[in-house]
Amino acid sequence: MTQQGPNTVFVFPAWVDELKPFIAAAGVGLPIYLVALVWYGGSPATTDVGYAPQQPVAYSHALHAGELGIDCRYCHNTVEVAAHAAVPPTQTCMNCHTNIRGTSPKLAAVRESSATGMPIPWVRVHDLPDYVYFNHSAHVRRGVGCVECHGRIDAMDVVYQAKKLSMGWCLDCHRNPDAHLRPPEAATQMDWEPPKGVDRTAFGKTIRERLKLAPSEDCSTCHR
Amino acid sequence: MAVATLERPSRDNTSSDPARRAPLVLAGNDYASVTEKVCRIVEVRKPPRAWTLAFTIAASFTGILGLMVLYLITTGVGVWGLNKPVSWGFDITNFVFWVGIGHAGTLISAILYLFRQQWRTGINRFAEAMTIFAVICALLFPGIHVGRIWFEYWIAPLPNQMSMWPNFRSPLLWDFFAVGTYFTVSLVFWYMGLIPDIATIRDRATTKARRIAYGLLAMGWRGSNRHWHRYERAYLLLAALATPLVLSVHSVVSFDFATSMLPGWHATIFPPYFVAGAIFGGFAMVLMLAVPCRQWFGVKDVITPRHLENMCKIVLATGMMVGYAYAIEFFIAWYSGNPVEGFVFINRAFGPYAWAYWTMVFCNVATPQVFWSRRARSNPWVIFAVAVFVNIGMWFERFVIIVTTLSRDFLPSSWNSYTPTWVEVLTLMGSFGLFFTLFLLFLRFLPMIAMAEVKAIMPAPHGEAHR
Amino acid sequence: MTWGLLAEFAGPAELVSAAERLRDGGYTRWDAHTPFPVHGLDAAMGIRPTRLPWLVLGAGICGCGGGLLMQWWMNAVAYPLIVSGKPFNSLPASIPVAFELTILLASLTAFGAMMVANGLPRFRHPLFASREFLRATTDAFFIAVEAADPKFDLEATEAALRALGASRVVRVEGDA
Amino acid sequence: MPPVELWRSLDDLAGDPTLRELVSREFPAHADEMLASSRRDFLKLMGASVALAGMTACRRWPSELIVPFAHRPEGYVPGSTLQYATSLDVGGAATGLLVTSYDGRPIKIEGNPSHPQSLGATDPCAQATVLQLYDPDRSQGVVQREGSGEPAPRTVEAFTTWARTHFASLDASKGAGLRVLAEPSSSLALLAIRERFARRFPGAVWVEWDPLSRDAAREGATLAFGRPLRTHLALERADVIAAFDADLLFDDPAALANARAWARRRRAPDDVMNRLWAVEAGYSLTGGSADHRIAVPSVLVPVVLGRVAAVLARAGALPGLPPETRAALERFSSHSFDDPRIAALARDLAGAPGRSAVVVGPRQPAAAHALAHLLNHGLANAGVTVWYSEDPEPARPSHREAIARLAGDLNAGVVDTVVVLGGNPAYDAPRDLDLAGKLSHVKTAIRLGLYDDETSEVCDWHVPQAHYLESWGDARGWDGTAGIVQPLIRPLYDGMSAIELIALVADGKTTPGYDLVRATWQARLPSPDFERAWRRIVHDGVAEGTRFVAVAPELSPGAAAPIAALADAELPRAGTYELTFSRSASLHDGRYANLGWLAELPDPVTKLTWDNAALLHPEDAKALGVKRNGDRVAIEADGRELTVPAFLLPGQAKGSIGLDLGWGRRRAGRVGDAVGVDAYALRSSDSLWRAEARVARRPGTDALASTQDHHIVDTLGKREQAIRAEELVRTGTLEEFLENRAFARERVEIPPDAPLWTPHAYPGHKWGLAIDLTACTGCHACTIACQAENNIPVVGPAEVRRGREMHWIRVDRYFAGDPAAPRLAFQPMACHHCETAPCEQVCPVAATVHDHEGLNVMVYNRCVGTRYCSNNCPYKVRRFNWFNNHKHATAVEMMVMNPEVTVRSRGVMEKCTYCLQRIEAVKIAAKNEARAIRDGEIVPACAQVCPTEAIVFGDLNDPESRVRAAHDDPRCYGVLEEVNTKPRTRYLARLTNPARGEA
Repeated sequence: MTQQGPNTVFVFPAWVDELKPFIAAAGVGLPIYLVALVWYGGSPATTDVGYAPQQPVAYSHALHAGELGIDCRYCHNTVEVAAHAAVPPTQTCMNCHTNIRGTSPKLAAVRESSATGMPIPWVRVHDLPDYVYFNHSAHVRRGVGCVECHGRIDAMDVVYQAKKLSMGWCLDCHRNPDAHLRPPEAATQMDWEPPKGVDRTAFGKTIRERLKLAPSEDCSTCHR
Repeated sequence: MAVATLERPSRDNTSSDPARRAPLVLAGNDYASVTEKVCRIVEVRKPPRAWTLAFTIAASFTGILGLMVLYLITTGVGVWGLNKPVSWGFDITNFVFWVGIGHAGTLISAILYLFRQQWRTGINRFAEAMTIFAVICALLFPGIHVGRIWFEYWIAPLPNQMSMWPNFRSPLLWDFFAVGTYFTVSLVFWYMGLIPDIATIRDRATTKARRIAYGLLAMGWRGSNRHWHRYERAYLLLAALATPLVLSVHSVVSFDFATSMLPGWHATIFPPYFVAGAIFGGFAMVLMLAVPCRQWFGVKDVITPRHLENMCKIVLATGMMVGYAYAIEFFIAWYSGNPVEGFVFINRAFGPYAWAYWTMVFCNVATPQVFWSRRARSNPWVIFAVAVFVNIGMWFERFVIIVTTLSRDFLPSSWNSYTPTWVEVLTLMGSFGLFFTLFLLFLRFLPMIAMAEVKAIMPAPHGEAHR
Repeated sequence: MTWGLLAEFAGPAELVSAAERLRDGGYTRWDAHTPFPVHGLDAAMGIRPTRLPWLVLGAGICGCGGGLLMQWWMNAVAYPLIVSGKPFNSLPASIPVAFELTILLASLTAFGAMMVANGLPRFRHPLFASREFLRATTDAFFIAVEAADPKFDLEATEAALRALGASRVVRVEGDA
Repeated sequence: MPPVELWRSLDDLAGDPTLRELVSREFPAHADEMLASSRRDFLKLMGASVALAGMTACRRWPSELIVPFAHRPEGYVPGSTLQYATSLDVGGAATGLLVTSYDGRPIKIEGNPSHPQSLGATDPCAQATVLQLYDPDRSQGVVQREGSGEPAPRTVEAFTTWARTHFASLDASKGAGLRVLAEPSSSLALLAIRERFARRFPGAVWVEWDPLSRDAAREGATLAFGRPLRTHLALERADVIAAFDADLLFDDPAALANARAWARRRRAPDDVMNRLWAVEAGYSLTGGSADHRIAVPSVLVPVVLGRVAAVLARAGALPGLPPETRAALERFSSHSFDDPRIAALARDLAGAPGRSAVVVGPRQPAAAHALAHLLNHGLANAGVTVWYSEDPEPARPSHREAIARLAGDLNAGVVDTVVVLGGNPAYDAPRDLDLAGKLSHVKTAIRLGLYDDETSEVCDWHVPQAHYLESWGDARGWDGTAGIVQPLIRPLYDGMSAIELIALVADGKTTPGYDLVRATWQARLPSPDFERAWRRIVHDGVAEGTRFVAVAPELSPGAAAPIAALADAELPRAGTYELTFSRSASLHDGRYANLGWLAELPDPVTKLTWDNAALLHPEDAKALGVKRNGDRVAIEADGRELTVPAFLLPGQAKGSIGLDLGWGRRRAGRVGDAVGVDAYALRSSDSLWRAEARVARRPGTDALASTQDHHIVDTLGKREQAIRAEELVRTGTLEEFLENRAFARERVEIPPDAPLWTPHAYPGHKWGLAIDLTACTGCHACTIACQAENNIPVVGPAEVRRGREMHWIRVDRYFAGDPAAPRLAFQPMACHHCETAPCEQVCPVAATVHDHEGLNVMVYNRCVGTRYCSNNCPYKVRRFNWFNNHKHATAVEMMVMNPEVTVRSRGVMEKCTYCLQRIEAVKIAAKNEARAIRDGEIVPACAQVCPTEAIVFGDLNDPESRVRAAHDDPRCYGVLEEVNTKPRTRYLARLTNPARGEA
């Protein structure tokens, strides 16, 4: 019987085959991981929500809108007639603050602005892409409350972005508006609730029918 | 040895005598010698000087391609000569041209396989490789010709924050799926065929590095017959699937034009016409590559005159089909009674781009006619020349279809002419550079002939073969 | 430890006849190794036809159905947009993509299933250790009988193989 | 809220040095959210979303500032637009305008509907002046050039102090050596100040110069009536209009009013439709719209007129003709030139006494005008279709004399100080006078100008002129209607208006323009409630009852001799050609040379952009060896030679060569320098409009940037063009129409088509547009309006040559009919919003789709730029951004951008949106007020400015809407309907009204 000759041939070590299951797992898992990464990493929920820049004046909505209960429209007075909900002129602050806390160091910047006419450079928080045309009046007048897009501003000391404000997010509401509608007159009321025992969606439905609302999914609604 | 008795001493196996099967491997080669011949190409330390020279040139053109693409992406599509009516020019012309080239490989491996055409074995491997590389070049152009490359991924149906989806009515989307599928399937098909041959190279390997590299690629192939059994069945299935695929790809590409509404594009004849053209151009390219390769790498016994002749016959046949299509297009235009359609074709033949049209007709219809002569079919130089002409002609065919139609469509007020810029010209040349770079690398590092398959059709060393 | 015996035969014909007799001899854990598929060998070894085609068919159907569903959902359900005044869901427009997906899934399955069923990739195998075996991918025709075969007996099996016309029989060490 | 108040509060605000400093870094204007948000608003570049793809920062785009007013003006709503009325005075005739202002930035100019000289319409130039406001090349400070001519910057204060002392020094001589060289102005305030000026400097001479002078008409009136009456037209009363070298629909101080009146009489074809005859050398837009056009060299136009008069006289259609005049007319009948159509024209005029109008253009000699007056009187048109008013400045010498005299005085050295108010005399004065040279030698020359241009270069002082959108003033229309010029923005640069400068000279102290104008009007308006009246005028832009009063003059016999002299007119001698100059349709007299919008606006007839050319009759071209457009020819006139690219123009009179003025500027600015050739170089004071020229082919060919027929069209293509022109612009005579009202629809066979599926319904609104080709004169006002409204970029000559112009509205021009006397046909082409839009199905990413009101929307931010849609668009109305067209735009230039429209980035497709932003604005407003949208409430930019109301937009579902009516009109047809695109834009066939048997 001939013996097997001396072996000089290179053979892969055993662990190479051991690796196979892991490689297979990676092959399946990696794409899934990448998709998840882009999906959540790229989502405005990750990139934008919670954006709370430092403002030149430590203005607290929690105090003014919350505790003092000043209506949104006192300062953002164009919200019902224009696309922009204008940021108020320094003037507006001074209406009260000439008397109240007239000397508070916190308000130095405000007083200076009103004296010199130099504007206060506020930092924009809710910042849509430039090719998106959002019209405040069109929403507020149709019974979409401020809170729907801005969250409980009246509870924010420093304003932050509360919602995704992504296209998909807008479409969700345009497709099923009922759960987000309220009587237009209650638009600025942060803690508005439907009447006791009435389901929010059902109530919104009545609003939609009363105001003959048909939110559009057309591209032309927001992009021009 | 027994093989010798089966064969006439001459190197000519182009006899068409039905009484006896002409051998497809010449000069008394046996399994070992075929293996030796093919593997030597991959194993020799220094490649032939011709290879080195060719590779240097090709690689530098690939570099130019890279620069052109960079310039394009940083500056804008405006660096090309495109304009208002003519929004597609060289870009899509090159795309269709390369996709067309990419048809021969899979056609040979799939359709000829189903038809049990044994002569395919000599050429299918590098024809398939050519297919892969041609499709890579093709995919390049739709990739770079769009205005905002950074958003091209929107064409893929991926979930996104905009809740937007692609528009599946668009022929471009069909293209995306068709060419993408074609590339994947061709790649799988090609690699599957390579496995046993890579195993051969692995087992001949003299260095550890080669043994590891080819070992990994061969995936541990042992030539086990239980494996061969499933392997062959899978190969047959792939061939069966690839056959309709090959026919579909260029049909779908032709939809880009056929489903549009432009005179000269909007024609139901396009799918068959494009497929015929693709096979035509594809085989021409195979010939163009085969003639010098068998010369440089000494595989004349495997890629025999018979192989060349068969391909010449196919080129002749498909060339006639293309010629028929050219003619029938005019008939349709006239018969449809659509004046705009009519004008487009008269304009093609006698308008500002007549020169391109007649170049196309000469190269695609006239030149292949020489293949009626047996002497032309058996003269490598004639074959090579015709192949080059056909490739030029097929490029011009796409140019004529795209540019003449766009430059003069419905409203005379927006008629305009199109002249490419140097960027476009260099990009086209660069795409050839890329193609040949890849092809030459393939020749150097992978077996250019499907050894296992060739052996399978060789007469067995003892007694009669099993078939 | 011995993995099995490796017997070389002169050519395809010899291999086939040897295989037939080995099969009739009742051996089960053995295999033939050839540089190219030798026709008639499957029958000679008594290999049952693979069920691969059915898998591929299934995959194809999934590709087609999935493709149609995807297009219908994306263009007619998720975000219906008026395009060229056409219906939101139009079958003719869906055909090309559905077709391509059919081919794609079927092809990938054909290849993938083949590899898996063959237990490939497998980089370490006792046979790779044998130098004779290197020619199995070039021009040699082998039959390998595993020690694990119930009927396996070193001397008897070796003798049997020689009797079948093996030009040479070697022992292969290692464990699978 | 009275605009005055607003403006002044803005003014005060911007007056604040700190804010100005802060703001001027980016924008020298001032508004809510000025710094960051406005920039964001009008830099709506999708580059922003590139960052999104890159995922570079954790924020998707850099954080932005909101900079609100410290003190917001009363009732001012940030981010909304306001319209203010003002007037634009060009060549002494004003157009009433409405200027849209966004956050304190004027962004759009439209016509003032309540102004009789606008009626809501505007011409392209007026609209483009908003671009001029933001032109970074405008001079930005006072410059003094000492002897060496080296410019040295000076402050306004420095200048005023110097001026005070300098003019004080002239008091001694009573200003004997003082000359003011001014462009024509209709300002009442200026007149008032001039009185003060004359009182202070009785010896000074006020010289008025207008390169496009219409003084021939004045002189003609003097011949006919003994005094320089101004002639006005009332075309709404005219059935037959004969225009002799008169472009009364486009190049006329009252063009907008004329066009409106003319078009209204062609609207309802069931009544009598008016008939327009044009006798001219080159193709004018009036000639293009004419029912009959007789192309004769300019020199023979009076002969044609004379022959017509002669025929009429013989026929006794001109009662009460003095014998010597009759004799004079007889001389014409013996003239060698004749044309069968002359008799027909005479017949036509004779058939419509009191309902016809004979009009002669400013390029014709005074006698020709006198002859026209003669005819209008004889035909009893005077006081009906033609009326006269006293000239506001009867004593003024003609421009030609005035400038010549000034040149003489400068030669004689009797002048020591020249004040140049606006204009650009060094560039556009007759070259034989060499005004540039003479100005450079005068002791003191002060120049007030928008630009530091050719004239400023030779003056000692250059004072930046305040743009009319930055300054107070007033102006009167051709018919006398006065309006206030009010600023919409504080001067971007230290600027002074003409009245402010002259006030400084006359009074020796600076007075704000506002006070000057207010003072002038205080004198005219009732004293008690002046304030209300004043505000009303400022608000409306029109002062009631300021229209000139019509006078009924008697013919004076003196005209006979000069009229007789006309009959001696002869064709240019063999070997020479007649060279006629004309106003550039886009650059006017050259003042707009630096405005990209206008430089790139195609000439209506030649479709040339960025260039002027010598227009040749094809046979003349052949004789000269000119083979194709762009071949260079040398034109030699009055001893000066100019090399010009030639352009073969069908319909050009044989033997006559046309050349546009206003090009070839040397110091226009970065845009306008060295664009085209300077035709003024060939112009002499005795040949302002017509010169005898020798022409010769020169080697070389220029690549002309044309937006049509880009490449040389071969004979094959030419034949096809002619065939298709008939199908695209469907034209028929009134007779044909009355026989078969649906003739247009039957021109092209539309194959029956049964839809394979149920078409989408459009239950809500269903927007549509209709264009009446009978009314369209091809003036291109719509193209510019669209460009201004939709932030359409200018791409420059090189790109236009490539065929990459971006205009969303293309006015297609076809020559139809007999090649010898071709008919000109115009067709505005923009996106048709096809219901089965071919562009949509081919877009892989659904970037262009339909909305539920039937708009074909193009979503720029979704577009990846495959350009497939453009390929598949049968109308080829889609435009692709081949490059980033705003890369080099400065922040100031970007201020003209409309914040309601996305500025497109590189690599995306764009096209007409039916002014979607306007639709949405009205929809939201209506919904807020819980009311329905009224028909005509939504007006796209193109429809808004159209002088002839040819474009109508509205809701096709509204049975009452005008657009519905238009689409139901039997004349209505869709272009390329046969390919089943179901276009929402449809055309009303073009009707002509040729004289019976003369068609």
